Amino acid sequence: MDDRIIKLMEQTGLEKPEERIDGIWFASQTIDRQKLADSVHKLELRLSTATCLERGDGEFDVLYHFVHGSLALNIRVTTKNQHLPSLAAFLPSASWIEREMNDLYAVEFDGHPDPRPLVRPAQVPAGFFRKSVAESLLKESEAK
Amino acid sequence: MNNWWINAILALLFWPGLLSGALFGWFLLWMSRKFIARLQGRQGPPFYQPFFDFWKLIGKKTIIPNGVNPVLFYALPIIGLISIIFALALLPVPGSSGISFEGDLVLLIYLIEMPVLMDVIAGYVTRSVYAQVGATREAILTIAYNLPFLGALIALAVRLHSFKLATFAAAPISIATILAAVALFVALLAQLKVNPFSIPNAEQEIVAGIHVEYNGLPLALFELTHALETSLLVGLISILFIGPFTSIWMKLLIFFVVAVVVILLTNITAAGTARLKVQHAFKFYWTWGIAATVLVVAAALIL
Amino acid sequence: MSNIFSRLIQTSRRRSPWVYRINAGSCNGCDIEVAPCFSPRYDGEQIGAVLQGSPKHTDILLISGPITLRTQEMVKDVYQQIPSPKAVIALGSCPASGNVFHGSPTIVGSAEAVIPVDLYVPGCPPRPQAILEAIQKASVMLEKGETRSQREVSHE
Amino acid sequence: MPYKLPLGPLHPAFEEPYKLTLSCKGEIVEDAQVEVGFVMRSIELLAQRRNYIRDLVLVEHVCGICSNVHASTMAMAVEKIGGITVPDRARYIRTIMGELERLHSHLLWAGIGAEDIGYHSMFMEIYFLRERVMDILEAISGNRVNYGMISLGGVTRDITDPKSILAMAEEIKKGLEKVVIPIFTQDKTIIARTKGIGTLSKDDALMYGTVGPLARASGIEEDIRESFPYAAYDDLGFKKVVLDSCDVQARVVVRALEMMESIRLIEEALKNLPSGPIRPEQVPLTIPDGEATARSEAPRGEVFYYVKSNGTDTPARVKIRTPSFVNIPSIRAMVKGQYLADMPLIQASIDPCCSCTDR
Repeated sequence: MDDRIIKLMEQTGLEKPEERIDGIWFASQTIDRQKLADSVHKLELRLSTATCLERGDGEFDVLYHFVHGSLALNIRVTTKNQHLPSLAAFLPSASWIEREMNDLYAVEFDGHPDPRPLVRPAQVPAGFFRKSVAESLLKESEAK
Repeated sequence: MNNWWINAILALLFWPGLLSGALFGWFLLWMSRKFIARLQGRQGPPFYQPFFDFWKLIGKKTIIPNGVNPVLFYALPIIGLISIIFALALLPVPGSSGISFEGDLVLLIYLIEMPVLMDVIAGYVTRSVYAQVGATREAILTIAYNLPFLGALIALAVRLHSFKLATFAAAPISIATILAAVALFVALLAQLKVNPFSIPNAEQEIVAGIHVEYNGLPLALFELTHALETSLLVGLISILFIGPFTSIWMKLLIFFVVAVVVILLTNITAAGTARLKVQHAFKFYWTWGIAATVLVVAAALIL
Repeated sequence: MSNIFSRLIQTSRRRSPWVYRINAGSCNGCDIEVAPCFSPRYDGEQIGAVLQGSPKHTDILLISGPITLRTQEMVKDVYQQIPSPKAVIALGSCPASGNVFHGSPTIVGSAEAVIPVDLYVPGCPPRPQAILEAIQKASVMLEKGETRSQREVSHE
Repeated sequence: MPYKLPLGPLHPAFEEPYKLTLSCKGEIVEDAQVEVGFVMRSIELLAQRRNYIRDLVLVEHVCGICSNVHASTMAMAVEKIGGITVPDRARYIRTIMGELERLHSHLLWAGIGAEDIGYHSMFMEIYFLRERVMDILEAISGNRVNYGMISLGGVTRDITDPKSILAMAEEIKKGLEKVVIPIFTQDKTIIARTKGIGTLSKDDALMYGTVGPLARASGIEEDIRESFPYAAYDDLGFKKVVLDSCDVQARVVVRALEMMESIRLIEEALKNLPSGPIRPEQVPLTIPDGEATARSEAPRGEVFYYVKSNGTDTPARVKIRTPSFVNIPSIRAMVKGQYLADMPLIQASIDPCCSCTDR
């Protein structure tokens, strides 16, 4: 395994890596955002983006995708009451990504320095990508 | 006495005033566009283009922007237009029946500045931030390009011991006149707002510059003023070269040829350059402008 | 005399179409086909067409994209800023039907619902030739007084 | 007196609606606020309701300029989940399309950049050359924009006559060498307008997570075509272009040199085009359970796709991260202390694409 992954595991306490064809995958509930931000900055890993997935039980999985060259690192965290500690407070490049997730899935990021809507038009409610909201919106707009 | 009035009206309205000035200006503007298009491998507009652009604007409804005094909105282009018509009437083109008196050069310089002043005021009163930035830039550029412009005219006046334009037109061609023509040409680039000195109209940052809020009839009047300004400023260079010829047809021919050459040179410069920033343009005029002025004055006094 | 003038103004409307372009949520496809209309191969200046930077100087409005909710008001606003007579050309399939974005909750999906459209240019995206042809057709409509802005005024 | 100058959302310097609010003092810009989201069409949501075949067409409309790379990256992610192998010939054709797209996109950008500094003649020269690239794209795909070339597991159309395409590519190469490269790298007015303008330091570039030519002009050595090759880049060999002067001029030069590399790749791929099928005989309509990420290098930088499948013919989640999404925020780091007259050029130098950013 890549040295950088081993270093990252030492610095942040991530464990049980899963190696797949498209990179390394981690799952963690307790990862410290500041440590993660410091560590990826040292290792020159860029935050590519984060994906929000609906779990079906009212909570959401958020996948943080980090990349550097051929290295791709994915960290999965799960929301609690649709809340997550913000990574943007320590890593500026996460700012827009978290604002967008808040627009689309209404996941709240605690401690975000600039929590305004990014892409959502005022006419639709926050979290309009959620299945329940999207279904009704889509029916409405398809009926037009 | 009667005759004087008729002549003045003829000069104002027909030759070299409104009618011929507009036609000549439109022709020069069309030639600019066509020439640049050909340099860029395009076909370019048909020759009647500026004419139809003007009439189309006349036929459009005018929207006065909110919070702008309508009287001022119309008055600015009209004052600019009238001053430029009077300035044209002073121009001693061959065959002009116009008004000529000692000191008409001073009046001409004043009248030339009027449309620029109106432009700057128009930029400020239309309450658009783009127009205001454009107006500031134009004001700064005016200070810059007037240096070689006034320098050349004053040097010629000193040399010929006269502030009468007719004397300029009758003077023989000398090194001083040629240098003065060059200095006037350098100023002309900024006066016509072509590249590299098109910064007051820089579409990419301040949309359409000073005239961004203008539309319909007042915009058409501004465009007409621009056409008249073009024929006046180019004509001012041309008259420096008609002195040695006696036949009026020869004078007309030379006048016309010099005007066309000046416009072509302007457009070769414009097509081959990018737009300079205000501070670059200012620096250009204060270094090269001073150099040109000193040279013209020296030539006028010594040679 | 007034007859000659109105005839002159009508002709000049055909000869001098000034164009303004709005991207109302398009994928850029239509917009990158507008720029070549004014480049050497197609050269719209031949028919007097010029791209303008301010809606106040415009005769013909080109609109592309399915009109997103956030651009809706901007489009209305720009249309109102254009002094009449004016023509509106909807570029491509998006302003006509929403195209592949049909059903999205964040688009209006029809230019007609926002402003009166005079001409539709089909294609995803239309070719530069088609865009130039539309500009020419629209300028003929302006000459004959057939655009919706002109007809609706005369009905009043 | 400090004042606020709003640029956009509709502005002649912008191809697309986005808003840049500049705080200025005289002609000096002190700060900038970026506002996006005007082009939000909810493509991700629509993709989660349509099957994979329709999705490939849909994601092409994420961006009309780099449509091909979106379709091919989406296909790459789905192929990873479904274990579909792409035939050699298809890999080569995908590479050719990708590089042609880069050529046309960089030329488009160069034209707009020239317009932004008021250099109309250069705009015309560049657009004249760009039409030649459009000719090739039209000859291969039948369309000038939105090519519809990518299918799951391969491509939809074959290159039947590589020789004639090669001849056209030769012409473009000459045009690049004679016109575009000298103007980009040597023209005095261009250098005067670009050198030392809009600096983005390597640290800032890393902090904002910038990608593509913007990052490579700030000394970040990252190009997925080299570090994580896909399609046929491994076979063809690839050299990235990295500069470290960090200003607008560096971005101009990086793009210019990249175009030369693109044309070399196109020629190489056309000469060595392998024979064989262009797509598998049978492409499954349903994709098994799973998730995958895919990355590729679009003209503006790295495109990232995440696709999750739940065993049906419709993806459960499609996440699209476009290069402009990370590049646009970095405008803020570039504008401080710059002249207002340089603003159009600075914002254009990152080649912002709003329909990508908002989706």
